[in-house]
Amino acid sequence: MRDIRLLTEMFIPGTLIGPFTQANPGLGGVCTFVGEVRYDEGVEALELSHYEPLTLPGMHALADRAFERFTLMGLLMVHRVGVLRPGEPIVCVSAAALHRRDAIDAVDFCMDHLKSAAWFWKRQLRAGEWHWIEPRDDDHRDLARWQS
Amino acid sequence: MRDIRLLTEMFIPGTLIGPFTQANPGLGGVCTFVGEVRYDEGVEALELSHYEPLTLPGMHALADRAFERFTLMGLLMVHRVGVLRPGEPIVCVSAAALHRRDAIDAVDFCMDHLKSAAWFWKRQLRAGEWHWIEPRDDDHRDLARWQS
Amino acid sequence: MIRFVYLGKLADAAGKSESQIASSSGDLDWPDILALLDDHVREGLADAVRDKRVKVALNGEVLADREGIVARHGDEVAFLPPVSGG
Amino acid sequence: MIRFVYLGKLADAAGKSESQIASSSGDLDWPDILALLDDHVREGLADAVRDKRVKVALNGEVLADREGIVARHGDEVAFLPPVSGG
Repeated sequence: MRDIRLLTEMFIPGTLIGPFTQANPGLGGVCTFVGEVRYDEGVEALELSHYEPLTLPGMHALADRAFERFTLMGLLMVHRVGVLRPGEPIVCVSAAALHRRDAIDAVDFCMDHLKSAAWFWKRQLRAGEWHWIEPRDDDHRDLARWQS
Repeated sequence: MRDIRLLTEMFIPGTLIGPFTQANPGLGGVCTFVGEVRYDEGVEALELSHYEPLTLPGMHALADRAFERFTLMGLLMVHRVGVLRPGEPIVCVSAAALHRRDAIDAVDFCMDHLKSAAWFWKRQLRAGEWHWIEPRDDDHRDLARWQS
Repeated sequence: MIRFVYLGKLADAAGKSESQIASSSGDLDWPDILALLDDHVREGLADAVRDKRVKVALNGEVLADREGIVARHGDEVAFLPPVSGG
Repeated sequence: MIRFVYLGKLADAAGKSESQIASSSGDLDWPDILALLDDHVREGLADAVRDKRVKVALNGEVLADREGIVARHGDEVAFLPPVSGG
Protein backbone atom coordinates (compact mmCIF):
# COMPACT_ATOMS: atom_id res chain seq x y z
CA MET A 1 0.00 0.00 0.00
CA ARG A 2 1.61 3.17 -1.24
CA ASP A 3 0.10 6.61 -0.77
CA ILE A 4 2.13 9.66 -1.84
CA ARG A 5 0.46 13.06 -1.84
CA LEU A 6 1.04 16.79 -1.93
CA LEU A 7 -1.73 18.57 -0.08
CA THR A 8 -2.66 22.22 -0.47
CA GLU A 9 -5.04 22.19 2.50
CA MET A 10 -4.69 21.56 6.24
CA PHE A 11 -4.85 17.84 7.14
CA ILE A 12 -5.29 15.78 10.30
CA PRO A 13 -2.67 13.00 10.46
CA GLY A 14 -4.88 10.61 12.42
CA THR A 15 -7.37 10.51 9.56
CA LEU A 16 -4.60 9.25 7.26
CA ILE A 17 -2.79 6.88 9.63
CA GLY A 18 -5.83 4.89 10.74
CA PRO A 19 -6.86 3.86 7.21
CA PHE A 20 -3.20 3.34 6.24
CA THR A 21 -2.71 0.89 9.12
CA GLN A 22 -5.95 -0.90 8.23
CA ALA A 23 -4.77 -1.17 4.62
CA ASN A 24 -1.73 -3.24 5.63
CA PRO A 25 -3.16 -6.25 7.46
CA GLY A 26 -0.59 -8.60 8.96
CA LEU A 27 1.93 -5.87 9.69
CA GLY A 28 4.28 -6.21 12.67
CA GLY A 29 4.79 -2.52 13.23
CA VAL A 30 3.97 0.93 11.96
CA CYS A 31 6.23 3.90 12.49
CA THR A 32 4.87 7.37 11.86
CA PHE A 33 6.48 10.77 11.95
CA VAL A 34 4.40 13.94 11.89
CA GLY A 35 6.16 17.29 11.59
CA GLU A 36 4.36 20.46 12.57
CA VAL A 37 5.14 24.10 11.95
CA ARG A 38 6.89 25.22 15.13
CA TYR A 39 5.84 28.27 17.11
CA ASP A 40 9.16 29.99 16.50
CA GLU A 41 9.48 33.44 18.04
CA GLY A 42 7.84 35.97 15.78
CA VAL A 43 6.95 33.57 12.98
CA GLU A 44 3.40 34.17 11.77
CA ALA A 45 3.32 31.77 8.84
CA LEU A 46 5.42 29.46 6.71
CA GLU A 47 5.05 29.19 2.96
CA LEU A 48 6.23 26.16 1.02
CA SER A 49 6.64 26.57 -2.67
CA HIS A 50 7.46 23.69 -4.97
CA TYR A 51 8.03 22.97 -8.63
CA GLU A 52 5.23 20.71 -9.74
CA PRO A 53 7.15 18.78 -12.44
CA LEU A 54 9.81 17.78 -9.91
CA THR A 55 8.23 17.63 -6.48
CA LEU A 56 5.73 14.81 -6.75
CA PRO A 57 7.92 12.65 -9.05
CA GLY A 58 10.73 13.29 -6.52
CA MET A 59 8.56 11.98 -3.69
CA HIS A 60 7.69 8.91 -5.76
CA ALA A 61 11.37 8.31 -6.54
CA LEU A 62 12.13 8.59 -2.81
CA ALA A 63 9.38 6.07 -2.07
CA ASP A 64 10.90 3.73 -4.69
CA ARG A 65 14.26 3.96 -2.94
CA ALA A 66 12.66 3.30 0.44
CA PHE A 67 10.91 0.20 -0.91
CA GLU A 68 14.20 -1.01 -2.41
CA ARG A 69 16.22 -0.35 0.73
CA PHE A 70 13.81 -1.62 3.39
CA THR A 71 11.39 -4.51 3.58
CA LEU A 72 8.13 -2.60 3.69
CA MET A 73 4.48 -3.50 3.39
CA GLY A 74 3.29 0.06 2.97
CA LEU A 75 4.46 3.64 2.84
CA LEU A 76 2.47 6.82 3.32
CA MET A 77 4.17 10.12 2.48
CA VAL A 78 2.15 13.30 2.62
CA HIS A 79 3.55 16.82 2.40
CA ARG A 80 1.83 20.17 2.62
CA VAL A 81 2.51 23.02 0.24
CA GLY A 82 1.18 26.57 0.41
CA VAL A 83 0.83 28.81 3.44
CA LEU A 84 0.80 27.12 6.85
CA ARG A 85 0.26 28.55 10.34
CA PRO A 86 2.24 27.46 13.42
CA GLY A 87 0.87 24.22 14.85
CA GLU A 88 -0.32 22.87 11.49
CA PRO A 89 1.06 19.54 10.30
CA ILE A 90 3.50 19.96 7.43
CA VAL A 91 4.58 16.39 6.76
CA CYS A 92 3.46 12.88 7.65
CA VAL A 93 5.45 9.76 6.81
CA SER A 94 4.25 6.35 7.91
CA ALA A 95 5.84 2.98 7.16
CA ALA A 96 4.33 -0.43 7.81
CA ALA A 97 6.54 -3.51 7.93
CA LEU A 98 6.80 -6.95 9.42
CA HIS A 99 9.72 -5.83 11.56
CA ARG A 100 10.16 -2.64 13.53
CA ARG A 101 13.67 -1.86 12.28
CA ASP A 102 12.45 -1.57 8.68
CA ALA A 103 9.50 0.61 9.69
CA ILE A 104 11.55 2.98 11.87
CA ASP A 105 14.51 3.22 9.47
CA ALA A 106 12.27 3.83 6.46
CA VAL A 107 10.60 6.78 8.20
CA ASP A 108 14.01 8.13 9.27
CA PHE A 109 15.34 7.74 5.71
CA CYS A 110 12.33 9.39 4.07
CA MET A 111 12.34 12.30 6.52
CA ASP A 112 16.07 12.98 6.05
CA HIS A 113 15.63 13.01 2.29
CA LEU A 114 12.36 14.91 2.25
CA LYS A 115 13.91 17.65 4.35
CA SER A 116 16.98 18.29 2.28
CA ALA A 117 16.74 16.54 -1.06
CA ALA A 118 13.13 17.26 -1.96
CA TRP A 119 12.08 20.22 -4.04
CA PHE A 120 10.57 22.52 -1.47
CA TRP A 121 11.48 26.11 -0.82
CA LYS A 122 10.34 27.68 2.42
CA ARG A 123 9.94 31.20 3.63
CA GLN A 124 8.71 32.58 6.91
CA LEU A 125 6.46 35.54 7.53
CA ARG A 126 7.96 37.63 10.32
CA ALA A 127 6.68 41.10 11.23
CA GLY A 128 4.79 41.21 7.95
CA GLU A 129 7.79 40.33 5.77
CA TRP A 130 8.70 37.08 4.06
CA HIS A 131 12.19 35.65 4.64
CA TRP A 132 13.60 32.65 2.76
CA ILE A 133 14.97 29.76 4.83
CA GLU A 134 18.47 28.67 3.83
CA PRO A 135 19.68 25.04 3.73
CA ARG A 136 21.08 23.83 7.06
CA ASP A 137 24.31 21.92 7.65
CA ASP A 138 22.46 19.53 9.95
CA ASP A 139 20.36 18.28 7.09
CA HIS A 140 23.44 17.47 5.03
CA ARG A 141 24.87 15.55 7.98
CA ASP A 142 21.60 13.64 8.34
CA LEU A 143 21.69 12.73 4.66
CA ALA A 144 25.31 11.59 4.80
CA ARG A 145 24.19 8.86 7.24
CA TRP A 146 22.53 7.01 4.35
CA GLN A 147 25.38 7.16 1.85
CA SER A 148 26.63 3.63 2.19
CA MET B 1 4.04 15.23 29.25
CA ARG B 2 4.88 11.72 30.31
CA ASP B 3 2.46 8.83 30.10
CA ILE B 4 3.70 5.33 30.97
CA ARG B 5 1.21 2.51 31.23
CA LEU B 6 0.76 -1.24 31.31
CA LEU B 7 -2.62 -2.17 29.89
CA THR B 8 -4.44 -5.44 30.46
CA GLU B 9 -7.10 -4.70 27.82
CA MET B 10 -7.07 -4.12 24.04
CA PHE B 11 -6.32 -0.48 23.12
CA ILE B 12 -6.61 1.69 19.99
CA PRO B 13 -3.37 3.64 19.45
CA GLY B 14 -5.09 6.60 17.76
CA THR B 15 -7.07 7.29 20.91
CA LEU B 16 -3.80 7.71 22.82
CA ILE B 17 -1.72 9.56 20.20
CA GLY B 18 -4.22 12.31 19.44
CA PRO B 19 -4.46 13.50 23.05
CA PHE B 20 -0.71 13.00 23.52
CA THR B 21 0.05 15.29 20.56
CA GLN B 22 -2.44 17.86 21.85
CA ALA B 23 -0.78 17.74 25.27
CA ASN B 24 2.54 18.91 23.81
CA PRO B 25 1.77 22.24 22.13
CA GLY B 26 4.66 23.83 20.28
CA LEU B 27 6.24 20.54 19.26
CA GLY B 28 8.18 20.31 16.01
CA GLY B 29 7.58 16.63 15.45
CA VAL B 30 6.03 13.49 16.87
CA CYS B 31 7.31 10.03 16.11
CA THR B 32 5.16 7.04 16.97
CA PHE B 33 5.76 3.34 16.74
CA VAL B 34 2.93 0.85 17.12
CA GLY B 35 3.73 -2.85 17.27
CA GLU B 36 1.03 -5.39 16.57
CA VAL B 37 0.86 -9.11 17.14
CA ARG B 38 1.80 -10.60 13.78
CA TYR B 39 -0.28 -13.20 11.99
CA ASP B 40 2.49 -15.77 12.18
CA GLU B 41 1.67 -19.13 10.66
CA GLY B 42 -0.31 -21.16 13.15
CA VAL B 43 -0.13 -18.67 16.02
CA GLU B 44 -3.51 -18.33 17.71
CA ALA B 45 -2.55 -16.05 20.58
CA LEU B 46 0.36 -14.44 22.37
CA GLU B 47 0.60 -14.16 26.14
CA LEU B 48 2.80 -11.60 27.84
CA SER B 49 3.57 -12.19 31.45
CA HIS B 50 5.43 -9.68 33.56
CA TYR B 51 6.68 -9.23 37.11
CA GLU B 52 4.76 -6.33 38.57
CA PRO B 53 7.47 -5.04 40.95
CA LEU B 54 9.94 -4.71 38.05
CA THR B 55 7.99 -4.07 34.86
CA LEU B 56 6.39 -0.69 35.44
CA PRO B 57 9.37 0.75 37.39
CA GLY B 58 11.54 -0.58 34.52
CA MET B 59 9.45 1.32 31.98
CA HIS B 60 9.72 4.47 34.09
CA ALA B 61 13.50 4.04 34.36
CA LEU B 62 13.66 3.64 30.57
CA ALA B 63 11.62 6.83 30.16
CA ASP B 64 14.05 8.61 32.52
CA ARG B 65 16.96 7.52 30.35
CA ALA B 66 15.18 8.66 27.18
CA PHE B 67 14.52 12.09 28.72
CA GLU B 68 18.19 12.34 29.76
CA ARG B 69 19.52 11.23 26.40
CA PHE B 70 17.22 13.13 24.04
CA THR B 71 15.67 16.58 24.13
CA LEU B 72 12.03 15.61 24.47
CA MET B 73 8.83 17.46 25.21
CA GLY B 74 6.79 14.34 25.84
CA LEU B 75 6.95 10.58 25.90
CA LEU B 76 4.12 8.06 25.74
CA MET B 77 4.97 4.42 26.40
CA VAL B 78 2.16 1.90 26.59
CA HIS B 79 2.57 -1.87 26.69
CA ARG B 80 0.00 -4.62 26.76
CA VAL B 81 0.19 -7.60 29.08
CA GLY B 82 -2.07 -10.65 29.15
CA VAL B 83 -3.40 -12.67 26.22
CA LEU B 84 -3.43 -10.95 22.82
CA ARG B 85 -4.78 -12.10 19.46
CA PRO B 86 -3.01 -11.53 16.12
CA GLY B 87 -3.63 -8.00 14.83
CA GLU B 88 -3.96 -6.47 18.29
CA PRO B 89 -1.57 -3.65 19.24
CA ILE B 90 1.00 -4.76 21.78
CA VAL B 91 3.11 -1.64 22.23
CA CYS B 92 2.87 2.04 21.42
CA VAL B 93 5.72 4.50 21.95
CA SER B 94 5.35 8.12 20.94
CA ALA B 95 7.87 10.91 21.43
CA ALA B 96 7.29 14.62 20.92
CA ALA B 97 10.20 17.00 20.46
CA LEU B 98 11.20 20.28 18.89
CA HIS B 99 13.41 18.44 16.40
CA ARG B 100 12.70 15.29 14.44
CA ARG B 101 16.00 13.59 15.24
CA ASP B 102 15.23 13.55 18.98
CA ALA B 103 11.69 12.27 18.39
CA ILE B 104 12.71 9.47 16.02
CA ASP B 105 15.78 8.40 18.00
CA ALA B 106 13.87 8.37 21.29
CA VAL B 107 11.26 6.00 19.84
CA ASP B 108 13.99 3.80 18.35
CA PHE B 109 15.85 3.76 21.71
CA CYS B 110 12.75 2.95 23.75
CA MET B 111 11.65 0.18 21.37
CA ASP B 112 15.08 -1.47 21.35
CA HIS B 113 15.16 -1.46 25.14
CA LEU B 114 11.53 -2.41 25.65
CA LYS B 115 11.99 -5.42 23.40
CA SER B 116 15.02 -6.90 25.03
CA ALA B 117 15.72 -5.22 28.34
CA ALA B 118 12.20 -4.94 29.71
CA TRP B 119 10.66 -7.54 31.96
CA PHE B 120 8.26 -9.31 29.65
CA TRP B 121 8.06 -12.99 28.94
CA LYS B 122 6.11 -14.13 25.93
CA ARG B 123 4.61 -17.38 24.84
CA GLN B 124 2.63 -18.33 21.77
CA LEU B 125 -0.39 -20.56 21.52
CA ARG B 126 0.09 -22.90 18.58
CA ALA B 127 -2.19 -25.88 17.91
CA GLY B 128 -3.57 -25.55 21.42
CA GLU B 129 -0.16 -25.55 23.15
CA TRP B 130 1.81 -22.73 24.68
CA HIS B 131 5.44 -22.26 23.61
CA TRP B 132 7.86 -19.78 25.21
CA ILE B 133 9.65 -17.33 22.92
CA GLU B 134 13.40 -17.20 23.41
CA PRO B 135 15.55 -14.05 23.27
CA ARG B 136 16.76 -13.18 19.75
CA ASP B 137 20.28 -12.21 18.72
CA ASP B 138 18.88 -9.33 16.66
CA ASP B 139 17.60 -7.65 19.77
CA HIS B 140 21.02 -7.77 21.39
CA ARG B 141 22.52 -6.24 18.27
CA ASP B 142 19.89 -3.50 18.33
CA LEU B 143 20.71 -2.74 21.95
CA ALA B 144 24.45 -2.59 21.31
CA ARG B 145 23.81 0.39 19.00
CA TRP B 146 23.10 2.56 22.06
CA GLN B 147 26.11 1.59 24.16
CA SER B 148 28.18 4.71 23.60
CA MET C 1 7.32 -17.16 55.20
CA ILE C 2 9.41 -16.40 52.14
CA ARG C 3 7.74 -16.11 48.77
CA PHE C 4 9.35 -17.50 45.61
CA VAL C 5 8.07 -16.23 42.24
CA TYR C 6 8.81 -18.05 38.97
CA LEU C 7 8.63 -16.05 35.76
CA GLY C 8 8.45 -17.14 32.14
CA LYS C 9 9.44 -20.72 31.46
CA LEU C 10 10.66 -21.16 35.03
CA ALA C 11 6.97 -21.28 35.96
CA ASP C 12 6.75 -24.40 33.79
CA ALA C 13 9.88 -25.86 35.40
CA ALA C 14 8.37 -25.18 38.84
CA GLY C 15 4.91 -26.39 37.86
CA LYS C 16 3.49 -23.23 39.44
CA SER C 17 4.02 -19.48 39.36
CA GLU C 18 4.90 -19.09 43.04
CA SER C 19 5.56 -20.93 46.29
CA GLN C 20 5.49 -20.01 49.96
CA ILE C 21 8.46 -21.34 51.91
CA ALA C 22 8.41 -21.57 55.67
CA SER C 23 11.42 -19.70 56.96
CA SER C 24 11.49 -21.42 60.32
CA SER C 25 15.00 -22.53 59.51
CA GLY C 26 16.08 -18.84 59.51
CA ASP C 27 17.69 -16.82 56.71
CA LEU C 28 18.26 -18.48 53.36
CA ASP C 29 21.45 -18.11 51.35
CA TRP C 30 21.98 -19.14 47.70
CA PRO C 31 22.78 -22.83 48.42
CA ASP C 32 19.79 -23.04 50.80
CA ILE C 33 17.52 -21.63 48.10
CA LEU C 34 18.76 -24.06 45.42
CA ALA C 35 18.30 -26.96 47.81
CA LEU C 36 14.75 -25.84 48.65
CA LEU C 37 13.85 -25.46 44.97
CA ASP C 38 14.78 -29.08 44.27
CA ASP C 39 13.51 -30.59 47.50
CA HIS C 40 10.33 -28.63 48.15
CA VAL C 41 9.21 -27.36 44.76
CA ARG C 42 10.28 -29.63 41.95
CA GLU C 43 13.24 -31.85 41.14
CA GLY C 44 15.38 -30.17 38.44
CA LEU C 45 14.21 -26.64 39.21
CA ALA C 46 17.54 -25.78 40.87
CA ASP C 47 19.37 -26.68 37.66
CA ALA C 48 17.04 -24.48 35.62
CA VAL C 49 17.71 -21.59 38.03
CA ARG C 50 21.49 -22.21 38.01
CA ASP C 51 21.53 -21.12 34.31
CA LYS C 52 23.78 -18.04 34.36
CA ARG C 53 21.20 -16.07 32.39
CA VAL C 54 18.62 -16.37 35.16
CA LYS C 55 18.53 -13.21 37.28
CA VAL C 56 17.23 -13.04 40.81
CA ALA C 57 15.25 -10.17 42.31
CA LEU C 58 14.88 -9.67 46.07
CA ASN C 59 11.83 -7.57 46.96
CA GLY C 60 11.67 -6.07 43.48
CA GLU C 61 15.39 -5.29 43.15
CA VAL C 62 17.44 -7.32 40.70
CA LEU C 63 20.60 -8.52 42.42
CA ALA C 64 23.95 -7.79 40.78
CA ASP C 65 25.38 -10.82 42.60
CA ARG C 66 22.62 -13.40 42.99
CA GLU C 67 24.92 -15.77 44.89
CA GLY C 68 25.27 -13.18 47.65
CA ILE C 69 21.51 -13.26 48.38
CA VAL C 70 20.21 -13.55 51.94
CA ALA C 71 16.43 -14.00 52.06
CA ARG C 72 14.64 -13.34 55.33
CA HIS C 73 11.11 -13.80 56.68
CA GLY C 74 8.66 -11.70 54.62
CA ASP C 75 10.94 -11.40 51.59
CA GLU C 76 9.94 -12.06 47.98
CA VAL C 77 12.48 -13.78 45.76
CA ALA C 78 11.78 -13.76 42.02
CA PHE C 79 13.54 -15.96 39.45
CA LEU C 80 13.77 -14.19 36.10
CA PRO C 81 14.81 -16.08 32.97
CA PRO C 82 15.99 -14.09 29.91
CA VAL C 83 13.20 -11.94 28.52
CA SER C 84 11.70 -12.87 25.18
CA GLY C 85 12.66 -11.38 21.87
CA GLY C 86 10.30 -9.62 19.56
CA MET D 1 8.13 30.80 -26.79
CA ILE D 2 10.37 29.45 -24.07
CA ARG D 3 9.18 29.58 -20.50
CA PHE D 4 11.55 30.43 -17.62
CA VAL D 5 10.46 29.47 -14.06
CA TYR D 6 12.13 30.98 -10.98
CA LEU D 7 11.90 29.04 -7.74
CA GLY D 8 12.52 30.09 -4.16
CA LYS D 9 14.51 33.26 -3.69
CA LEU D 10 15.27 33.42 -7.42
CA ALA D 11 11.65 34.55 -7.81
CA ASP D 12 12.59 37.55 -5.67
CA ALA D 13 15.71 38.17 -7.77
CA ALA D 14 13.60 37.98 -10.94
CA GLY D 15 10.76 40.04 -9.52
CA LYS D 16 8.35 37.40 -10.81
CA SER D 17 7.87 33.64 -10.72
CA GLU D 18 8.09 33.07 -14.47
CA SER D 19 8.73 34.74 -17.84
CA GLN D 20 7.89 33.95 -21.45
CA ILE D 21 10.81 34.49 -23.80
CA ALA D 22 10.28 34.79 -27.53
CA SER D 23 12.47 32.19 -29.20
CA SER D 24 12.52 33.95 -32.55
CA SER D 25 16.30 34.02 -32.30
CA GLY D 26 16.33 30.19 -32.35
CA ASP D 27 17.72 27.76 -29.78
CA LEU D 28 19.18 29.16 -26.56
CA ASP D 29 22.42 27.93 -25.04
CA TRP D 30 23.72 28.73 -21.55
CA PRO D 31 25.37 32.08 -22.45
CA ASP D 32 22.21 33.11 -24.36
CA ILE D 33 20.08 32.30 -21.34
CA LEU D 34 22.28 34.25 -18.92
CA ALA D 35 22.24 37.26 -21.27
CA LEU D 36 18.44 37.10 -21.58
CA LEU D 37 18.03 36.91 -17.79
CA ASP D 38 19.95 40.14 -17.31
CA ASP D 39 18.67 41.99 -20.37
CA HIS D 40 15.03 40.94 -20.53
CA VAL D 41 14.13 39.95 -16.98
CA ARG D 42 16.16 41.82 -14.38
CA GLU D 43 19.67 43.16 -14.07
CA GLY D 44 21.65 40.94 -11.68
CA LEU D 45 19.50 37.85 -12.19
CA ALA D 46 22.21 36.18 -14.29
CA ASP D 47 24.64 36.50 -11.38
CA ALA D 48 22.13 34.97 -8.99
CA VAL D 49 21.66 32.06 -11.41
CA ARG D 50 25.44 31.64 -11.91
CA ASP D 51 25.71 30.53 -8.23
CA LYS D 52 27.04 26.97 -8.52
CA ARG D 53 24.34 25.69 -6.17
CA VAL D 54 21.57 26.69 -8.56
CA LYS D 55 20.35 23.73 -10.57
CA VAL D 56 18.56 23.96 -13.89
CA ALA D 57 15.70 21.74 -15.04
CA LEU D 58 14.68 21.43 -18.68
CA ASN D 59 11.09 20.22 -19.09
CA GLY D 60 11.05 18.77 -15.59
CA GLU D 61 14.43 17.01 -15.77
CA VAL D 62 17.28 18.38 -13.67
CA LEU D 63 20.36 18.73 -15.85
CA ALA D 64 23.61 17.14 -14.70
CA ASP D 65 25.50 19.72 -16.77
CA ARG D 66 23.50 22.93 -16.82
CA GLU D 67 26.04 24.65 -19.08
CA GLY D 68 25.28 22.13 -21.81
CA ILE D 69 21.62 23.19 -22.00
CA VAL D 70 19.95 23.86 -25.35
CA ALA D 71 16.44 25.30 -24.95
CA ARG D 72 14.08 25.20 -27.92
CA HIS D 73 10.66 26.60 -28.72
CA GLY D 74 8.06 25.19 -26.34
CA ASP D 75 10.57 24.23 -23.64
CA GLU D 76 10.31 25.08 -19.96
CA VAL D 77 13.52 26.02 -18.14
CA ALA D 78 13.38 26.11 -14.32
CA PHE D 79 16.00 27.72 -12.10
CA LEU D 80 16.23 25.91 -8.76
CA PRO D 81 18.17 27.39 -5.84
CA PRO D 82 19.19 25.10 -2.94
CA VAL D 83 16.15 23.75 -1.11
CA SER D 84 15.43 24.98 2.40
CA GLY D 85 16.41 23.25 5.61
CA GLY D 86 13.98 22.16 8.24
